[in-house]
Amino acid sequence: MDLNAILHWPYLVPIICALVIVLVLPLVAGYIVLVERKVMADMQVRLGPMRVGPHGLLQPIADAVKLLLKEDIIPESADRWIFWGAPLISVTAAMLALSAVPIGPAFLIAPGLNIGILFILGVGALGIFGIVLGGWASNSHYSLLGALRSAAQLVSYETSAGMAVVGALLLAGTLSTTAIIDRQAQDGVWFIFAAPVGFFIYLVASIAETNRAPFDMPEAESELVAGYMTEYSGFRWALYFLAEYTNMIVVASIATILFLGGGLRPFSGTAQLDFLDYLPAALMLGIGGYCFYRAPKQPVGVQKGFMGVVGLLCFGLAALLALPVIAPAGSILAAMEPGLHGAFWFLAKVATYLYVFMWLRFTFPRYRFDQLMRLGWQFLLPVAMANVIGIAVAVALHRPIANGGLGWPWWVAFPLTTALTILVAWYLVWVGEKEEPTEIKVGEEEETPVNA
Amino acid sequence: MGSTYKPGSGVETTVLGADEIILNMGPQHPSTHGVLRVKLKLDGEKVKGSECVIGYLHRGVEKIAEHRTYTQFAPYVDRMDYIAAVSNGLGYCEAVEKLLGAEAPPRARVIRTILTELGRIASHLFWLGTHALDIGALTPLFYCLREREEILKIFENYCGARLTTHAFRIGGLQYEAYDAFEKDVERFCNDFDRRVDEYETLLTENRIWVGRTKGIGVISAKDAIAMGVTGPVLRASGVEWDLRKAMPYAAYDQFEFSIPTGKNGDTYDRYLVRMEEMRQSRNICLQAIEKIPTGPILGKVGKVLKPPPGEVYHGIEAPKGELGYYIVSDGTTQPYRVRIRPPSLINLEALDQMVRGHLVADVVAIIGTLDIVLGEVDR
Amino acid sequence: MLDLVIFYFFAALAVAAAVMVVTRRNVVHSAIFLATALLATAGIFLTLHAEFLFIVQIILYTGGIMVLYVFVIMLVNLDVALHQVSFNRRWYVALLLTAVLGAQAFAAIAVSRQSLYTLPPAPASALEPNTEQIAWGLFHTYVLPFELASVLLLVAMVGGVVMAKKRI
Amino acid sequence: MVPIGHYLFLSLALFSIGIVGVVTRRNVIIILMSIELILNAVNINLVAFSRLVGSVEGQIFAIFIITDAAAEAAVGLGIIIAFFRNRETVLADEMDILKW
Repeated sequence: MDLNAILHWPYLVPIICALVIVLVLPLVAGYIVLVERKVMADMQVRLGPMRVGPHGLLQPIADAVKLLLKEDIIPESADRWIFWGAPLISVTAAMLALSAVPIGPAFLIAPGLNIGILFILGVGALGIFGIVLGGWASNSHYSLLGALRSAAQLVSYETSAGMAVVGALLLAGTLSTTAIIDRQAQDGVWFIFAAPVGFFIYLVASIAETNRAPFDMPEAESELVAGYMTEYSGFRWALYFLAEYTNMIVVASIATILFLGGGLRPFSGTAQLDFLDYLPAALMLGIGGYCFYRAPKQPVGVQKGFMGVVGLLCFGLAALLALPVIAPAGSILAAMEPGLHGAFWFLAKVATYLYVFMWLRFTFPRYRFDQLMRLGWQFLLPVAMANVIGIAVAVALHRPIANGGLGWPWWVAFPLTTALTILVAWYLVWVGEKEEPTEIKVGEEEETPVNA
Repeated sequence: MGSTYKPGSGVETTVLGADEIILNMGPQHPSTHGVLRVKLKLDGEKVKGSECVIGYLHRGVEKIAEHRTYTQFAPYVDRMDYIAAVSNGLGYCEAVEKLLGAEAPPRARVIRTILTELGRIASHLFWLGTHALDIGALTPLFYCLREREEILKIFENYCGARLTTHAFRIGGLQYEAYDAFEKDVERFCNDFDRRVDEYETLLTENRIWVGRTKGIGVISAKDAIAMGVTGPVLRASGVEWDLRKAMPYAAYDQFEFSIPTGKNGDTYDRYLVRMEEMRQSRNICLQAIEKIPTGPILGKVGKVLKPPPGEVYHGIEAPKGELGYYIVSDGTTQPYRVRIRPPSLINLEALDQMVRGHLVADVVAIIGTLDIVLGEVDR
Repeated sequence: MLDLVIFYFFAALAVAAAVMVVTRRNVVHSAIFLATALLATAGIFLTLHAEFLFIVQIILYTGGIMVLYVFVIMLVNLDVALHQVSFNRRWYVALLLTAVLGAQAFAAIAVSRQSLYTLPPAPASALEPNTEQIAWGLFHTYVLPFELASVLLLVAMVGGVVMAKKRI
Repeated sequence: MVPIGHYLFLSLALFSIGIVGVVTRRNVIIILMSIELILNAVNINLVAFSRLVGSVEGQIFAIFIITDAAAEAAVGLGIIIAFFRNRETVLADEMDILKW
């Protein structure tokens, strides 16, 4: 087999992409944890991890080593095999879901998958098995309660998330991830502007689905200690954590694909704004420069050097992102531009979405379980349905007369239906407030006295 | 809600219905504020009964008192409610002074008032932070600790200790106020108003916060009085009862302040009451530093304390409620008996009634809102 | 060749998991193996170019129905069932009858074996684009059954709620 | 393309295993799960023939069957919960009286 044949082997690119995901993802998840801790520290007027590496940059690696070296405890009365395998289910499902996510036009494991979005949603949802089984196998009340909460929550919010996705799919007219992004490029409008309510619903539902605050009931540490993870320690616990953060990336990716234009640059269709192509490189240059500015201020020589290396790395990335833009059209470098810049914008949008997750987590108290259910079923789901209907109407209004539509301009049809949907949401809030606290009757208990 | 309190109610753990389980919260649990153990009888997630199991932190403080002189025992009381150690010391010192028939000089009394009110603010801040953390808001804790840190710095400058201060002495003060004391307190108070507003922007009108606290753990004024509940918990039920006004001690009769009360007696009202109390405490501090009299800081009580035989009860308004000391003297240098009425313990007795019919998540909120300190509950 | 390998992999997985489903004493283990069998079936669907059905199987069957099963299993107390006999007293009679039934069906297929093995399958493109064709069928040709199915689901939902609720 | 007969035998195997489960197990939940296996076997058949004749109608019916399975699971499990609440058992041969 000569080199050419290997290069044209159809499974080559998917396998490389899969390897990259499997190898790099744990590291990425670790660094998301670090970023989260840093963001949290910033919001809470403190510094966060500062010891391992400059500004705690090596903290994830230290954490990983610590978790790997810890004793792997399996409780005596646990169901050994399920306890052993449950975290694997969660991680596998989460990673498998990533295989249909196009990180830019070039990086995609399953290119021809014409059910892409459904695949991500469906396979990602399988992770619930890992949670429920892990909670059950631990043979502890806290774990079981956490697992059941988690299952109920995920199933409830998946309906709303699904409805929000349906709204975007109506606009796209296809299930394929790449085709959805192409459609947004053609329209020149990201779907978030056509369906802002849908995006909002998906945002809320995705937070609930990934068990993040303010919906982090399953692992509400002040109530259930750590929910389904209570009995887990060491590496298995780390696997659950990896699954959780991978799931966050997955839902952020779905939102990016459906609502935020995937790997598209902002205003990708406007030639006058092509200077935005330099933005990624400029950003990297800025970060690199800041690293060099901070390097002399590090306390230890090693850390000074490390900071310099990070800065150089950023400069390298800047060069990588800048060269394709500068290179003459038609050259190999220029051909790399869509792939590189697509990946950059995609990851940037995912990162922004994750930042919103963190921001909300550190701002809000936690919902109670029944409130969460009420929010999901009595507010989010009806609004999501109204949203689907609204978008369907808007699509019909906007469709050219030749195709059986009314041919209304875009800026009339979509804002109008969005306003109507918001009206529905407002009505639901109003109704909900009127009948709000379903008073918990203490008298109900009296018919069966619990006390001797 | 009618009065459903029955004395001696607990959880019958042997007879369980088909869907009922017993959940043990604690003693090792993130949100029981120490080593409280609550046995919950659950129907699904609904609480059908609860029973507090206490004593994990019992140190026999009252017994220790019988083998120490009056002066020696003073540091021990700081270890009860270690979040507001100053109040404990104040109560004890005043009780012994009452027993001796002595009185602290005016300067000492005003400084005592300032420190105690700062301690109250610190205690409430700690309560707010942990309470919010229990309900899931991570960030207020750090804001609260930031301000508490300022107070602890003042304590440290004053007496060298931050937590268990032992700041007072029977008959007055142990230390003279340091040079910048007034300035530090004033600076803190001026800042603090804005800080309380900051916490309120985070929580007061937050829909989730309101949803988690309104209507939760309701206790009527009648029940509260029947169970001897005191402090902010009582006031949130609408009873305007504050020992600082009702039976003024230290220098409280010299200052203007109001007693915030609630209407519904739920967790949200208790939150509002405590927030307002922090503002009032700040007002008291500001008024007090204006008129700290000059003079001695220690009254004439003698080196060896030998109170005449007799008994005394003295209660003060600690941050958590009425903190009472009942001391029996047999005329020797050591008390014959010291009985402490810890507010946390009495307030905790209301827990069972407050949690019934609520969910597990509310139990956490209610334990938080009672503002218990296990060091004080168990002594 | 690759086709066959993939088919046999999924088929073996499905059959092995199915056997485990009916033989395990612990219901949770049974449920896990059932989920495995269902996922393997999803794989089988994929080899048959039924992509949409593949994902429907995963979302609905594995992600929905199985979660429901696991949920209920955890609600009903398990420890008692673990110590009880898990099979009928006359299980061998049942097994025998099933074997006879299976043999009959086997024979039936085997008789028509030739035609089943030689019939040329329709070109794969006949099923493309899969999702659109199914949508067209569901919402056009079979719209009445579709609506009836939704009524069935509604009835089932009401029934499930009524059954499981403690006090109505 | 794998011959269609392979699929039929697979379907038969799953179907028979499902039948065995239904008739031999005592636990109602496992009986219900065995019924899911049977329905699944039917689905494989339908999809296999849909592939053979090149029409999606078999797949559409498979979707209907999955819908039916969902309905059956919801009601069946509801009954099991109601039964368990009253009798504290999930064994089929203990459900032998009409009223309790």
